[in-house]
Amino acid sequence: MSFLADNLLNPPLLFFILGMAAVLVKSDLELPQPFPKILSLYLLFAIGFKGGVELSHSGVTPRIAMVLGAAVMMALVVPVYSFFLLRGRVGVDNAAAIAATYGSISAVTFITAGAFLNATGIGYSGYLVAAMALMESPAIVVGVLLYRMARRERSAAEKTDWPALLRDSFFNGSVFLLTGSLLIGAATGEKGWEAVSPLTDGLFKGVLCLFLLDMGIVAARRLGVIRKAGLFLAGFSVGVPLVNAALAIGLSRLMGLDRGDALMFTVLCASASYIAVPAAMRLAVPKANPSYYVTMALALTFPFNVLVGIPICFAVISRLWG
Amino acid sequence: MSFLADNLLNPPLLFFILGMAAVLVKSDLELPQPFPKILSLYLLFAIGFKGGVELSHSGVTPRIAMVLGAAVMMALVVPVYSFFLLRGRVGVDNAAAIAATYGSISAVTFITAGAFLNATGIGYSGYLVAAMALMESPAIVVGVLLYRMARRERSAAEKTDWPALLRDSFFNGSVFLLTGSLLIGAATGEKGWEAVSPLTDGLFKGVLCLFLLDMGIVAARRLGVIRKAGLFLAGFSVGVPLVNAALAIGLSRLMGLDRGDALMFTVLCASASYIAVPAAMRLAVPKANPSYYVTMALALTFPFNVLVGIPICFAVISRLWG
Amino acid sequence: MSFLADNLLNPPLLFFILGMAAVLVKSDLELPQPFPKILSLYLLFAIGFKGGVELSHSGVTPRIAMVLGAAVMMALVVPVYSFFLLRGRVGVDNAAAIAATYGSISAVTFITAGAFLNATGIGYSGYLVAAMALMESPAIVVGVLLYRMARRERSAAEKTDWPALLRDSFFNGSVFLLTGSLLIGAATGEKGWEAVSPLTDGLFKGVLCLFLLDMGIVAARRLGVIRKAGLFLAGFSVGVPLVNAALAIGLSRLMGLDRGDALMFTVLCASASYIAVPAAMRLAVPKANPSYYVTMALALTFPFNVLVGIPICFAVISRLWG
Amino acid sequence: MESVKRVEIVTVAVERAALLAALERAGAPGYTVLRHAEGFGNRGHRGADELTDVFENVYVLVACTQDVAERIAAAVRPILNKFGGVCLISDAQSVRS
Amino acid sequence: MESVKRVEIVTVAVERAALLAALERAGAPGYTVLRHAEGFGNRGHRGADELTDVFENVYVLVACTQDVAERIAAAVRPILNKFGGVCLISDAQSVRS
Amino acid sequence: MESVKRVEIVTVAVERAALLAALERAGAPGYTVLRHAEGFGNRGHRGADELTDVFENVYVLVACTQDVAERIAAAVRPILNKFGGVCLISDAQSVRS
Ligand SMILES: Nc1ncnc2c1ncn2[C@@H]1O[C@H](COP(=O)(O)O)[C@@H](O)[C@H]1O
Ligand SMILES: Nc1ncnc2c1ncn2[C@@H]1O[C@H](COP(=O)(O)O)[C@@H](O)[C@H]1O
Ligand SMILES: Nc1ncnc2c1ncn2[C@@H]1O[C@H](COP(=O)(O)O)[C@@H](O)[C@H]1O
Ligand code: NA
Ligand code: NA
Ligand code: NA
Repeated sequence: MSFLADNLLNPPLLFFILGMAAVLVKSDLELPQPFPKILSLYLLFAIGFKGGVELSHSGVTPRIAMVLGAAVMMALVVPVYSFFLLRGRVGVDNAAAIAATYGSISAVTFITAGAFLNATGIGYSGYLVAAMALMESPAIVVGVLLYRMARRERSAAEKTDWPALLRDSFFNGSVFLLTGSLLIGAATGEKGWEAVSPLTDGLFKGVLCLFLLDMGIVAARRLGVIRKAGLFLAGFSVGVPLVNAALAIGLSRLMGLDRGDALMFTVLCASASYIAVPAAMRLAVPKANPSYYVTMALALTFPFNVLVGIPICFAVISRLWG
Repeated sequence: MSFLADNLLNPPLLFFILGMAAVLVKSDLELPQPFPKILSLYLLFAIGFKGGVELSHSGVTPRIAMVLGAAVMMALVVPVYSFFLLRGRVGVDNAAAIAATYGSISAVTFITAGAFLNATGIGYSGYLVAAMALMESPAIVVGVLLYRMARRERSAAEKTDWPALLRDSFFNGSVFLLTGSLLIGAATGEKGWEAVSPLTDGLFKGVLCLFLLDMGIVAARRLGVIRKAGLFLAGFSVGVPLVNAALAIGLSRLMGLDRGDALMFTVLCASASYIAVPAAMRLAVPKANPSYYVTMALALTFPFNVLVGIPICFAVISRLWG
Repeated sequence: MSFLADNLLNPPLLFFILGMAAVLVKSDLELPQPFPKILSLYLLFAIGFKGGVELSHSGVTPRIAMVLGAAVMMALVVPVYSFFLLRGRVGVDNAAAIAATYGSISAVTFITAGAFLNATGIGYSGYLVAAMALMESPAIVVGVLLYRMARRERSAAEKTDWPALLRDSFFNGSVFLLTGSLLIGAATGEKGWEAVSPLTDGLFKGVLCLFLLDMGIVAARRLGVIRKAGLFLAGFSVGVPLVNAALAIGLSRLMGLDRGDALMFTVLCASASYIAVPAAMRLAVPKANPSYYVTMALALTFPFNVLVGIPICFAVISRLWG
Repeated sequence: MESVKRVEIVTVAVERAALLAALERAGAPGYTVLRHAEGFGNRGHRGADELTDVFENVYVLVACTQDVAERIAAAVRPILNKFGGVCLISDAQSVRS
Repeated sequence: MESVKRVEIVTVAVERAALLAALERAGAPGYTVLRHAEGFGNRGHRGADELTDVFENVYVLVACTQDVAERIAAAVRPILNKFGGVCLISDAQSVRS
Repeated sequence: MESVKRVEIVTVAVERAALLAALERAGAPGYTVLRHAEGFGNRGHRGADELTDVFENVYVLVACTQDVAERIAAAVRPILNKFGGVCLISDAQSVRS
């Protein structure tokens, strides 16, 4: 279990725990709004730009296209099986919202995994950032489709505003900034990188510490609501990411990814969205209860992944890859 | 036209376009307030400090004094001719406000031109930052003077609060911070520079990307209002900067500036203010319509200058200077 | 007096003066909220992390333990003598609040002293950051204890909510972040430092400039309220820090601190809190008037210390230490 | 002074644009918007401390005639039903030159 | 439409959590909170431009029944006495489906 | 409980200082200020998303006597005429100890 302890000596992780501790001891520590939103925009900008610059070196090879395809496939499959697992227990609305949540991804989990890898001296390829951008939206559409199909018979009156939904899914602020930065990074390459890297690279880890401090505060505050979700959903929040991780590790092996890329691909599949998806669900499935799906993603799956999931996946991958 | 395409491979410019695109596709991307204001304070602080440090090296030579004089002269002349061009068309109030807008300068246009120059491997002298600081306020005073003269006969009741106006013109936040940073940079020289340059120099281009992303969003949102302004004002927004640029290029040649300095001087003359001037005009000429003058400066002249004006001016200067 | 002039050529100091000047000339310059709070969180994070990393090198030696003990002792003694000095003049409530204010510390004064030292080429030891963290809270508790003792006879009804008070004293946001960053810095050592130092070290001085600019604005705005405080309290705001500084210099000599550490220890004792203490006093001694204690700390003691106190103390220490 | 209706609406922040468009269609002569409102109601606590706007509210104030107020009420009701919130109508005097 | 009481409270920001808890205990069916209010009153100017929250206020709006409004008034009074601020009660019509 | 007038004013943010000074001169016993208000009115949309404060509004609430309310109305009118905005006066009960 030493890899778990190692993970905990990472400054970003320790700041996450510090944030949780602040709530526990009822400290009034908080990062005033809109500072957390700004940090989150910064992280998307930085990770997108970097990924784009690396893509400009590698180009899009058939191997890369295959991985991107696999990523989108996972983003489509996960919400389907999740939905059928859930609908009997929590109703169609919540099932659709939770399914979308787990099909989509969490950029901060990805970034934290990158920092973890980095600390072990391993890197990962830039196209995985493209995979992340591609995985963010489709699960939302699948979730809403499943919801509409299950609802069809009942309410003809209630109608989904598809243009608005697609806009919210594909052009929502975080997806848009990530994709835009990726494209600009790819277009400007090494020259662009030189210009922005003191901001996007130099400060990255320090900013991640501050952001995870805030995530710790927000996650711990939400923990109080978890009892409402009940044991089944709590189990889901940990179990489904593990299943998805197992699938992803298998796929990575099949596709011949190296250890770093395999971990990052796995983390994408295992993570759950708490930024893009809730925003879309409010509109498309307004009766789904955000106290369920946001709390699960933010207060259970995210901490589980960053504290335990990432090092476990890495240990498994390291062992399998030999 | 390859210089136009080159300009577009600059990351800051691409982020400006990304911001416009976000509005176009109705993405909800936005930099939450007061982040844009903070970025703008940062840019003034950084550019001012740097200019001051360079001034501390060069000192104020007669040649520099001459250029500063020419800069102030342009800031006085441009609003006068603009006013008489405009008053028949849009009335005295709007004419005064627009005149002041085009006589004053836009720091972000200046900064973007600096980044453009930088990408071509050319620098510019620090005293041009002093020229910028000197050009920001006089046009405001001229605009209001012209307005008072034209109005004299009609309304004796309505009175300009000159102390407030002068305060708003010369001590308004952005002028004050720019000038103050310049003076502090000049006073502390190389030693001060060492202390602050990781912030003011290292991060500069990256921050400029984020700021132009916001400018793109704001400019595109304002574009909707442009129809109100009509064809005459739209033509003015592009034509007058070109005329001013031509004048400035001529003056630069006369004064024997080198290519980099000539471009920066030209950009000062060709740019229009959307921060300092509107703040002062609200008070002094409250009946002028900000939908006109702010929209023209922000949604037409600024994009025109950064996308097209700067590279064109540079091409012309490069050709003339041989 | 050349050391005073030298101090004034420090960029952070000059920005403090620029902020005061902005208020004087009625400029509308301001750093929009919550930017100043963010800068202040950044400074605590950076200084705490750095101190922790250095502590991870030195460990806690008996000598360090002794200095930490002396620091806490000063934080307990200063409010006691201050209280008895004050209660006859300003009543029990205000006396308690002011006493706590002067027993506690101001992180920004400490940081400014660090930048001052740095400019003279001298460093200081990381454990002094721990001393700062330890001195922040005890004075609050002492102040409230004195208040309760003096009040006992009169109002049995009015009761102090001790759990809330202790929480506010020891877990208030700034204390918590400083201590947490210190511990994380100590835990992750050199490796953690590498990850975060571009943010925490590279940008430190530049950020300090911006923060002091805001402090200058806030302090100057508060200066208007100072007449209310009267001559006695104005004298107290300057005299008591000087007395505390003299005591601290003596103690430093006794404990054999080197020049840098002596200055920093002295500055801790001489500074007064305007962040942690007022927050706690509002609750515990709500009838104390913040126009007194906040104004004294922020608009008199802070400017006095950064402009005059630090260089004087350093001159005295340099002479005594020979 | 002129008698007017004060209409106040609180609802989820993500519906801001839709709400304002509805107000303009209903003939509101103007409105004032305060963003970043927190709240509590049937749908639990809405914190304004999140990374997304989903848990944020918006507060809007409209001064208008009785007529327009009724049209606003009708326009706002489906939004409140779908997304939650409140709409209060009270009386006031408007100071005008 | 249903007749309700509008209760508005302004007090110091550091008491926000305590105030909201008191409102919930008094039976408020909901409330809306606007932070970062500045102000002026018996305790002088409160600027919201400080480095601490001590000089900041919070504004809270509650729509409720007459009954609950009275209980809120009783719950809020000691807070106002200790920390300052105001509490206003007025009449409104609530638009509900 | 005491009957008071609630005076609400919305105008351009750049006039904040002048407005507050006018309120104090008119005898307002206190006021509460909410900055960063957006809005719409005769002068179009005012976005609060700009780089300058020019397109931002400020909201001010005053609880006062009828008398003071009238003096405030008189003091505010020229500001509204010059810079735009609204001023609403309504009735409320003030909870005081
Ligand atoms: N009775 C109330 N008084 C004031 N604000 C309310 C009330 N009920 C709901 N709200 C506001 O409307 C939002 C959504 O309400 P709800 O849909 O009931 O959860 C809440 O978060 C509050 O900001
Ligand atoms: N008459 C009033 N009208 C509106 N707000 C008030 C009034 N009096 C006090 N306040 C608000 O309550 C806060 C505290 O009031 P006080 O305790 O009287 O200083 C002030 O800073 C204002 O925000
Ligand atoms: N009828 C109204 N109801 C609420 N707020 C208004 C109204 N009319 C104007 N305002 C506010 O006052 C500001 C200036 O108004 P105006 O001068 O009419 O453009 C607007 O941006 C709104 O914030
Ligand atoms: Na996933
Ligand atoms: Na110009
Ligand atoms: Na002290």
